[in-house]
Amino acid sequence: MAAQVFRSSDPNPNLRFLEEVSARTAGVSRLEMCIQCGTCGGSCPSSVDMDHTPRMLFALIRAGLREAALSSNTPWYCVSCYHCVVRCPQDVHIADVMYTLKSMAIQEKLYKEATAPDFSQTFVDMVETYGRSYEFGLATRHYLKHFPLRMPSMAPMGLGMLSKKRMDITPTRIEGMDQLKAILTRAKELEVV
Amino acid sequence: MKKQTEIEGKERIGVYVCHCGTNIAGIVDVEDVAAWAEKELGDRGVVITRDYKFMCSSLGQELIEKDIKEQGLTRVVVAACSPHLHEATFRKACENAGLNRYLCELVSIREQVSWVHTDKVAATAKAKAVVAGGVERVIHHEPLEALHVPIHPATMVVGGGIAGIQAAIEIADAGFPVYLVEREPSIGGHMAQFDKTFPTLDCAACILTPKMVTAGTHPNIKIFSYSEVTNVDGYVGNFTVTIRKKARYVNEELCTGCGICQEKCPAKVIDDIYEAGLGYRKGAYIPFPQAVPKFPVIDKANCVFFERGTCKACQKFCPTNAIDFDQEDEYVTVEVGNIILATGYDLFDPRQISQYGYGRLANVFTSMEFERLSNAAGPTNGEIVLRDGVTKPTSVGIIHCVGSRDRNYNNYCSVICCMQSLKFAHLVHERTGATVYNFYIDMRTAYKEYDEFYQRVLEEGTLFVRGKVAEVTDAARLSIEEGKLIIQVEDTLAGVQRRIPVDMVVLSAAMIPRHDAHDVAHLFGISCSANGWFIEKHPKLDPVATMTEGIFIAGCVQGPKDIPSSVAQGAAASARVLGRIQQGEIALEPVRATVDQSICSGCRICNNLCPFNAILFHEDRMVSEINAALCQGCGTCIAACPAGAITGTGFSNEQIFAQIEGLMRVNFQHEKMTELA
Amino acid sequence: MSTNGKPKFAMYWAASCGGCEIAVLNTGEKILDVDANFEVVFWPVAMDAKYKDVEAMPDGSILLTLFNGGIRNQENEEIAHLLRRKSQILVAFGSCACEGCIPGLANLSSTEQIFKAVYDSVTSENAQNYRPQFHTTMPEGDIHIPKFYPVLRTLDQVVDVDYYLPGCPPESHQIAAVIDLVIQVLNGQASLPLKGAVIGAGQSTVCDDCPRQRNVKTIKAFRRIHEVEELDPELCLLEQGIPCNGPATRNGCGALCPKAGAQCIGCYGPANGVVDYGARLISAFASVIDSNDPEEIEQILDQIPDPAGQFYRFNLAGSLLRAGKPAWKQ
Amino acid sequence: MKKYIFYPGCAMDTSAKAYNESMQAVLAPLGLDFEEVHDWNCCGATEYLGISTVPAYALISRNLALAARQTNGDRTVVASCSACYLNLAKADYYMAERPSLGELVNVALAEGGLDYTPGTLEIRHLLDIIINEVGLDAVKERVTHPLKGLRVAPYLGCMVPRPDYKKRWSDYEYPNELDRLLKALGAEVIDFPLKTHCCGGHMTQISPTTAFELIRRLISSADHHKADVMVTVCPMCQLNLDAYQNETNQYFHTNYKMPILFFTQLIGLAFGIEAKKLGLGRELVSAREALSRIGVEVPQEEPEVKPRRKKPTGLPMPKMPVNEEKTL
Amino acid sequence: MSEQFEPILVGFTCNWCSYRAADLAGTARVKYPPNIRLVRLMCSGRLDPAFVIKAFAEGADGVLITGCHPGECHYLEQNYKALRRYLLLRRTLEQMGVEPERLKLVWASAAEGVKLAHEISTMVEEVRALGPLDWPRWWNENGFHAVVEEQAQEVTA
Repeated sequence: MAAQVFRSSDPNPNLRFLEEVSARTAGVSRLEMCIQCGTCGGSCPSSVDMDHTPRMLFALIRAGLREAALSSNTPWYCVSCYHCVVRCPQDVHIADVMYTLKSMAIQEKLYKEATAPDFSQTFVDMVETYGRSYEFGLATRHYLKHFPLRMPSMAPMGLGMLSKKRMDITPTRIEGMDQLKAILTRAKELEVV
Repeated sequence: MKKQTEIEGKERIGVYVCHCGTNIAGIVDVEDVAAWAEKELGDRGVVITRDYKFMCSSLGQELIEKDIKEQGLTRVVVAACSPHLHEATFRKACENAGLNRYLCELVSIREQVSWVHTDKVAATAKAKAVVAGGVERVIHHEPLEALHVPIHPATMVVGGGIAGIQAAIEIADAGFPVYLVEREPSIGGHMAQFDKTFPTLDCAACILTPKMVTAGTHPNIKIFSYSEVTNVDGYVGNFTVTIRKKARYVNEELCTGCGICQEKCPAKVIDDIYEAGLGYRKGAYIPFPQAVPKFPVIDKANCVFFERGTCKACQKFCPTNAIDFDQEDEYVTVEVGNIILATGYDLFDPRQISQYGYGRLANVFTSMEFERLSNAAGPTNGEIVLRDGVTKPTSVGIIHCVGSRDRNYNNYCSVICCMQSLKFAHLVHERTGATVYNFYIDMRTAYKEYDEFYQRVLEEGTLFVRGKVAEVTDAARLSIEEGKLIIQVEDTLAGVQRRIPVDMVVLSAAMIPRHDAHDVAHLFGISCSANGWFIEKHPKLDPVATMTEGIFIAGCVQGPKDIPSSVAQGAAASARVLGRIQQGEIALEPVRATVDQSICSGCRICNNLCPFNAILFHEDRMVSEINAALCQGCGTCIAACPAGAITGTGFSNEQIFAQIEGLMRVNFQHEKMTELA
Repeated sequence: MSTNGKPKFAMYWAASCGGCEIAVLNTGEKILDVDANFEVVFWPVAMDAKYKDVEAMPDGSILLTLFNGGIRNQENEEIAHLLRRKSQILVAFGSCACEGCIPGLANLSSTEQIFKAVYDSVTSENAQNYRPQFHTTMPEGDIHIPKFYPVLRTLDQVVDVDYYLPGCPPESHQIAAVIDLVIQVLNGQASLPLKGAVIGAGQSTVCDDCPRQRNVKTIKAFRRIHEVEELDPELCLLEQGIPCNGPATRNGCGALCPKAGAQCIGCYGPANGVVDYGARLISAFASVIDSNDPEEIEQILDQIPDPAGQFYRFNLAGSLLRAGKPAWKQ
Repeated sequence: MKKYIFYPGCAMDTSAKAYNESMQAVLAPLGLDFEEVHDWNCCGATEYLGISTVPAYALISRNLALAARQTNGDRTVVASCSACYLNLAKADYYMAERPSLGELVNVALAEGGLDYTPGTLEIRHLLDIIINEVGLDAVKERVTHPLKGLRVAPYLGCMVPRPDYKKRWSDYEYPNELDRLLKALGAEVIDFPLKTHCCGGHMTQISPTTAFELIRRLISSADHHKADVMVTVCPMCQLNLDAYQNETNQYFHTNYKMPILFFTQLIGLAFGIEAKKLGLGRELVSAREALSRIGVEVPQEEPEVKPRRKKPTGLPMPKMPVNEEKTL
Repeated sequence: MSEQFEPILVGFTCNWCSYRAADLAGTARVKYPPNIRLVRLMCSGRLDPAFVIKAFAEGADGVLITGCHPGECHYLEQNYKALRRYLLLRRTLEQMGVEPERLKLVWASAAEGVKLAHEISTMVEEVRALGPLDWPRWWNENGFHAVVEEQAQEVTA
């Protein structure tokens, strides 16, 4: 069921931004219910790295500051730990709102730092190609692009993973790849924008 | 099987259409409505129609009175504002002219027509329909008399907290008997547990105990302590209430309250009630020194004699031989005319919010625990110390809204927590000099002297952090956090997450309805809101009455509130009761259901539809009957009776059917045709 | 026909099954009293008679007419008007005339649906898909058969009715009692009840005559009789979840069905003053459902698969709505 | 034998091979029979949802549709990985909460000849099945080698107890299920305050310093409580805490050596199953030293480094006046 | 007729909540279409299904039943009885050819004037979209014959 949308005669179309975020979120976001108490920001394990605490981000959304909200790094630092979700006194589906903001930021190319969007995209590419994740391919492609300097310190770990047979060098492909592709192609057409 | 309108109109009906200045006349063509009614409803018995600027004015009323007298009207329809405003006015006018007051019908063409519609033609059409509905309905009105019920002069007050004590004393002072029933061994309620009261900081005991003593010694007050109400029969004016006096194992006639039994008793148990679990009491105990009544109670579950069969230390030492191990629960029945429920609240158990660590982290306290900790008569003699009983905290965090304003627990505001937390901050400062933090979502200090108190606490240097605390943990990340409780919170004004190490955390826990609120509501035939608070008759205009006549509520049982409000409600409830008693009887609206016993076949469909237990079933005659004094007139049984054996005054089937017919007499097509013509 | 001075009696059969006529026969020797006290002038099922003979009688010349059956077609309607004119006392006899009864249930269907059921079902051989032609032109001239109306009406929806004698069919002992009463009136030993009264029935409902034990009612499930493993022979059927219409149905039958372990289906119609029989049952049954949860209530209501049939089996034509939309809007 | 449909997820064949091996080894003793969802695909982890909505839910729902087709009476699908568990449960829940989403996903699934009605399946985590279906009594009966003397930090991570759409767990923050299981195995279970805190998730890939801090918090707290091992129920948690522990140590100049094991490995050990069959030795931070305390020999050599112990700095816990038995 | 169809709705209100909500809508001058006519009952529990049937039989195109929110009934729990009756009545009416959308149950507290106005507006539009119900005026002399004539026209047409 779509969240209740109040169509008032507001002079500032940006105020619709909250409605848009809500409408694009899976489930019912309840974003309009936020009382700015800060439970989310207090709970967040990675808030120190964020431009804005989640609470502030919601205030930006409410204020209709679209660009500021979508270019915030906050959603990209969300680790999906769901602490804020279960603690939120207003039952806002915070983690899912973060996913929505990420996808909107990608669509409008408003993210400031490409590491995280690239990682997600690479991961998704692998899944769309093989139907399974492909860690070796993912890791090598991703690290070479974003953390070339980290490679040396990573090497022992990578070797360990390989020697302990915890990483396959070749990808696994599912049988129903055609079926999956057909489903995803149709799903992309259906994506409400 | 005949259509209603075929029944001949024998009544002489007057129709009065009010302009209400331009409130109605601005949208509704009132002259047209009146003219239409005269012409189209003549066959229904309308003999006179008038429109007038202000029907409710004395001139307007006189108009009606004159017509009744001169034109011999037998029914009156007034089309004006909502019946909730002026129904009584026009009924009175009818009565003045010698017409039974219930032969008048007021239909709303202001709130429900002129104020909500903009199209004048459609609004006028609707006004005609509404008038026609009223005319059809009023034909079926019957002359009725208000029901008069005598009021027993005695009153029962349930709950001996401050609200109940206040109510009892007010009524007793006016010279009428009161039964005050209290579940615990002593009256006093939660207030007896507090040390100081905000915002004046006067000592709770100093202002409460004189009132307790007054109640205890008042010739018009009979206290049933350690007692509970088990049954309520009857109705307003004539309740019969059964009280269970739990066995104290102490003969109240002989006991002097000397306290030797308590002293000698070898059993020591945690006192979960008065000491909020933070202190101990004996198996034979007087809950606190100023208890009223002064008689001790032997707690059977924790008595060595009852457990093992030997001991009887109390009996051996009792100087007046008052200990009676053979005592049994006693049931007492009393007659009262009115009942005031002041059963109070429970404290939210913060163990449910596991991230605050209460019950797991030793130095997390509830607000009630802190009250006992700071109370000079408490387990630490007023020393504010950590759970180890000795260490003074150097920093204390006070968390607001614990279990309040949170959809996961209770979505209402508990009203008192802000002020209570400010009081705690002040007490910590005063007694320990520790650094105090208050964590709040919104600071709510409405009412007299409250915000001034906030200013004072700010001045004292309490640190305020605006943010709902995310978690309290003992998992240190930095060395300065080691051994401390860390309060993790977003300081929403600074926009950063903070981790604040403290020694002690106090949780301002929510006020919640008593655990057995629903049972109590059911026992007294009143209703609870979804949250469990008792529902008042009107949230603004009738805050201490309930939908059940003769049952009043006062204090936190109606919703979270502070001491001044509780006292005010106790006094207000007693004023309502005293008014009743002094009148000697009460007139009830004659909207009631009755069973035609010649049609009733005793199918018993209606029997459990009545929440007021007004429907009795006569096994011998196999018929149901409605007790008119208990009936509140909702009409549910009338609608449910499969045989059509139940009828209701004021809202009978005939009246409603006729009104529907009248309402449907005008449709938009008609209106358009007349417009064209 | 002889004119022996005895008051005249008529009985007519419109849209109904004929059970009412059998019920009259079932009064046994009482039928002789009718003969002894009345001159039977018109009773198509019992004696040969022509409508024109009735038409020839002076208006008001028949003292008592028992009219059974609903008004389904033009013929029913014409005869109703004819008998009304000729009779002093017109009695709606039996459930069909009083409230439509089973034929009235056809008011849920369109004329075409009714014809389809009659002329196209497996029991009829009608390969050419014939339908009644109300108007046929033959060399000899135009032939008409009575018009079939879209909606069945009760007798009092067509003509003024003096008394109602409900039941499907009316119980024979009740008929006998009515005959006795009329004879007593003829002999000046009793007076007629007020016009519009229900005669030959009780003033209360079936529960009054039902011996089953009754308690406060709460219903968690509705069940059909064969779905109940062991029916308590002493306990109210409704309390056992069986949708018994007894609480809303006028008594007079002596609670025959519930006594025999079957639910009352409501053939004696509503109690005095009831405006809509079905509404009474809907309200009563729904009120005692033991749930406040809309989903659970819906589940319980699923156990009444045909509510209109359950609540309006005998009363549809006599109800406020009279007919389902398909019947009047085709 | 209780039969369930099982959704393993990608990690079970690769990084969490030890989880898979140990799970397979204990299934039969626990009376469980798992049938893998045929030709399952990746659930999209936490990545796909941040790119798009309908495709992400369609990807997850292909698995639900396949599983629903495969069920035979029992509607339960068991997942061993937290992220997989959450994604499957989330798709099922949100498609019901917002039917328009369910409709769109089904339009997409139809392209592959599939369909899924939300609410058809019950999505449950392996730990939930062991606690609530097998039962602790049955587990205790099987214990032949109690893990006496092994101090364990029970670590659940985030996505098992939260957001917990169907209220299957005892608490969002301090659930007791894993504690109870480990106690039943005879281990000494520490009251681990961070038992449901974050392991860093995908931050190890996109913002390592963020992840290192989160890893440090967990490991240092477990170390502070003198845990011999940390036990997890999730491949991602194990990977982050195990494989990135060394890098974390380098970053913070610490020297933690906290072995990270799967709960199924400890079940296996307590049941007396051979260490090798339980995938022991695949961990990068060796559990050799820790497990030797209970007489278990971990195969495969690794240079031994003694775990460094910090001195305890916390104050002793004051006694609670109410010594109420916690509902553990 | 090219003109917009104006449905007529009958609304049953509870004296304690929805009738007061309607009053409040008036006091606050909240606008809603004039197509609804309200009947005041003491409680939604007074709602006899016959009232609803009567309204339809008299020509109403829709019926709105309103009552206190669950748990807030002024007579404790009578609104639940209204709920149960409404659910059963709706099924029965559907069998008679009355679309379920023509009968609606809405909870509105005394404070919800705006909500009630909104619900009325919504329902008026919904019923407008359904078109007239136009139940035959059986009680009228010509009610039955109008049906017969209409159908005769159908046959000839």
